[in-house]
Amino acid sequence: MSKRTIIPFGPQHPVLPEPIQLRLVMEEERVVEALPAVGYIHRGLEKLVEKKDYNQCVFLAERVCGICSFLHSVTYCQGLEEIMSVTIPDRARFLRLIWGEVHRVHSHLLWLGLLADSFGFENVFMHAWRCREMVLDLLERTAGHRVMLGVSCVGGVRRDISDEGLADILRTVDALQKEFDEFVPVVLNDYSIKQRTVGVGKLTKEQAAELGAVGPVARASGIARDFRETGYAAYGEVGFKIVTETAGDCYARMKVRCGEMYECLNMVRRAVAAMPAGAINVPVKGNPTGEVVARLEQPRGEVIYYLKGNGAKNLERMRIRTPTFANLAPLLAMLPGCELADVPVIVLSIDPCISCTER
Amino acid sequence: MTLTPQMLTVILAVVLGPILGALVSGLDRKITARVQGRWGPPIIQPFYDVLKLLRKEALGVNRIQIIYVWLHLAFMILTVVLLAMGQDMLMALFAYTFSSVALILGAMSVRSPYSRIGSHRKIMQMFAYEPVLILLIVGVYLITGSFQASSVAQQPLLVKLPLVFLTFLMAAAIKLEKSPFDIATSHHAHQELVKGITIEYAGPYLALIEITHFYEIFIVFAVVASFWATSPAIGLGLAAAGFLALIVVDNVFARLTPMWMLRYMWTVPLTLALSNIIWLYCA
Amino acid sequence: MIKRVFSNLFGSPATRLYPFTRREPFAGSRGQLKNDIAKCIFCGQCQRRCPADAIVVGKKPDKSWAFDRYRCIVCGYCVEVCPVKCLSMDPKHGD
Amino acid sequence: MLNNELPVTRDTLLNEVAARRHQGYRFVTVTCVDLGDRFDILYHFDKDYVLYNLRLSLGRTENLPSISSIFFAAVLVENELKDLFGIPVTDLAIDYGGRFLLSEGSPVAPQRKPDAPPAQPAQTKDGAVK
Repeated sequence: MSKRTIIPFGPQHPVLPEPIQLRLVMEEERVVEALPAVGYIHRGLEKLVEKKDYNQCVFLAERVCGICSFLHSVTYCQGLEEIMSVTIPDRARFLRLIWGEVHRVHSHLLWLGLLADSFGFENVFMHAWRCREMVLDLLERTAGHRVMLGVSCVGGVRRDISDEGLADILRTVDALQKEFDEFVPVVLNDYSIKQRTVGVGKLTKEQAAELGAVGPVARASGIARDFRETGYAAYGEVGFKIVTETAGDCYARMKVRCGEMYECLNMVRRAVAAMPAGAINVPVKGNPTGEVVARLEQPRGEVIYYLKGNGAKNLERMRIRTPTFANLAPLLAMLPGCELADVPVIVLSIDPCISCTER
Repeated sequence: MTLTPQMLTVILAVVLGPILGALVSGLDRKITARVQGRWGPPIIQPFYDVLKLLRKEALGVNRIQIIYVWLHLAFMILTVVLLAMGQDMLMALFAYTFSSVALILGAMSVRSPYSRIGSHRKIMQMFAYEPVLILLIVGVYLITGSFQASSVAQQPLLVKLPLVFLTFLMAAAIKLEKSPFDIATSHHAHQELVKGITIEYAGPYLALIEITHFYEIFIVFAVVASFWATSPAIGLGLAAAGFLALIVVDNVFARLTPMWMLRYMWTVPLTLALSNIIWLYCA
Repeated sequence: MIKRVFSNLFGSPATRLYPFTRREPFAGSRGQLKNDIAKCIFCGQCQRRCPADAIVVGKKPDKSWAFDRYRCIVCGYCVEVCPVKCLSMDPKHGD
Repeated sequence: MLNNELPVTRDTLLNEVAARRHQGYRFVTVTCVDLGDRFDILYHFDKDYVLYNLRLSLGRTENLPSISSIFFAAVLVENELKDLFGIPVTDLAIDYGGRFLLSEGSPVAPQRKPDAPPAQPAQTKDGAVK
């Protein structure tokens, strides 16, 4: 009965929005070993910084990922601001926080929909994406685009949100809160969802620490680590609560993300209330010299930009370590021993973003 | 040769069966879409799908696979014919089972892991629903004293077989690949097995599987309706109610695992159906 | 979930029958780039700043301004740097 | 120059990495910067939101010892270095053999700057394909 088969999970698979291949070594329907094969969408973005000037690269950074786009560009800008010793205006910091947190809600809703799709619960999928549509519309109204906000620049943000826009944000946040209040408890208490997620894809706290898990994956395993705690942008003023769980299974990861969505809404509310007036960006002169590691917390976890400038208008080196890259190793620890039916759920529970992983 | 009413029924069933099945399938997609807050495709979308598949290039992995897909269809039609003629239900069940077996063998004849795991799961599905079908036939026999399909028209079966009816609906959820039992293949892209058991079929051969599935839908709802065969109106109402119930269940459940399905089907529904039969037997 | 199923079934769908019914674009949305060519001074600033090399400006003698919509990433950087503000973002998407 | 930076050599690298592990650091990532004549390999570790960096200066043809025996999670990024910079990394826990991010027919070591003296093609090829 121990005949081993290798199932190529991907690169094209209905559950994967992006191409990655997992070679699953199976015994009957049980996974014995998994090995990822990436490289299907390696775009060489890191190389492109040598060709474009550092202001154009804000847009390049934004296009690293199609979901947490804004947060990529913010990380990049924060890094350059550090090298060039630029202090950005308060209003810009608050605007970055608001857009960033709204972005996080959209990313988590997208993820919740995809997870539901992975266990064939289409109705949850559709509803999560319907809520997400409210968020995307809000982003388009305030920033001009649904996903590629294009509002970051070195030295602040490009676009201001008017008072009307802020009121619009509050209205949308309230509407979302209403949806979540109805929808999230239903999802978290559903019998069939619990059947598919509780105890599936366990990652212990030790494993998570050892393998360098980040973001909700680490927090669901009981590691209270969230880079927003360091108070970059306006997080110091607005304050937030880390959402953690201890079970370390897919259900815990779902719970962490659902909790974070509520927390995002609260932060946006507080940020809108405390919004300072003033300029939204400061002019930045000269070219960057020096090196820096910029970090911030994306929906999927901590992202790292290493930037090195040598006084030219093009950066010498940009290196991006996306959260999914860090979560791949934990994923490989979760898979062995699970059933084939659980593979899509486990893979999605880390919220994989392959195109940012490969850049 | 004159056309007897019985032959007319058979011809009507064979010709109209898949058309009705396709319409039900289209309606299913439409209502499912509305339940999910979408517009959904037109109701005749299944016809477009099959016609498009039929026009595509005929490609098969091997000959055996193609023979089995024809057998799959042929035995499904035989089932319809047997039931329409009011023949032996056990015989019909046998033909019906063989149709499924043909699909499994066809899927097993190719070296695709998805296809194979899909077939394994299909076998588990058969294990899960076959006892229910047999109990249904036994129930009918206990009431009417006959294995002939024509005997169901004597009296409303639902009165005496309420629990078996419920169980049959659960079996129907498996047959129609509805959540939580949509484990072997499914209409949309399947997240575990891609297309599962039918993954290695394309073009006209896939169309044949679709057409067989239309027959299957027709059979399932004809059986549901036959629980009140004395009045066509009530029978149709029953089928419609069962249909809506299946859609609702499909939309409030996630897909569960094959082992869960076996555990479930062999406990709750089987107990229900068996107690119904025992009650009939003793009464 | 059952509640949601029935409220969906008896409510109207959240989706649109897209090519036939369209949502009006929001004001301020970045749909597509427009150039008021009469005001353009062909300075080439937009060409130099464009991150996607989507704009080609012909210099002095044969003054021309060409724009490849399929290269454009609608970031709006050119609109920002245009010295005479002849470039603008139309909220409507192109077809 | 980064904060908390410690220069290491190929010989002291593994000891230093092991020391970070003992101190409870988490492996973050490895960054490679091609300086033209040498590579700067930066190992980033994190504890309580503070980064600790090891900087290894590597000659263009030297081997890089893998730290995947100490931090398994490093194996992916070390394979990436091998692919993109053509650095021969030794003792990898999982060796993709230069096919991690790149595939057959891809450019060889695309992030590597052209070697200073008019190429030692054997070396480049060696490092990348291996």
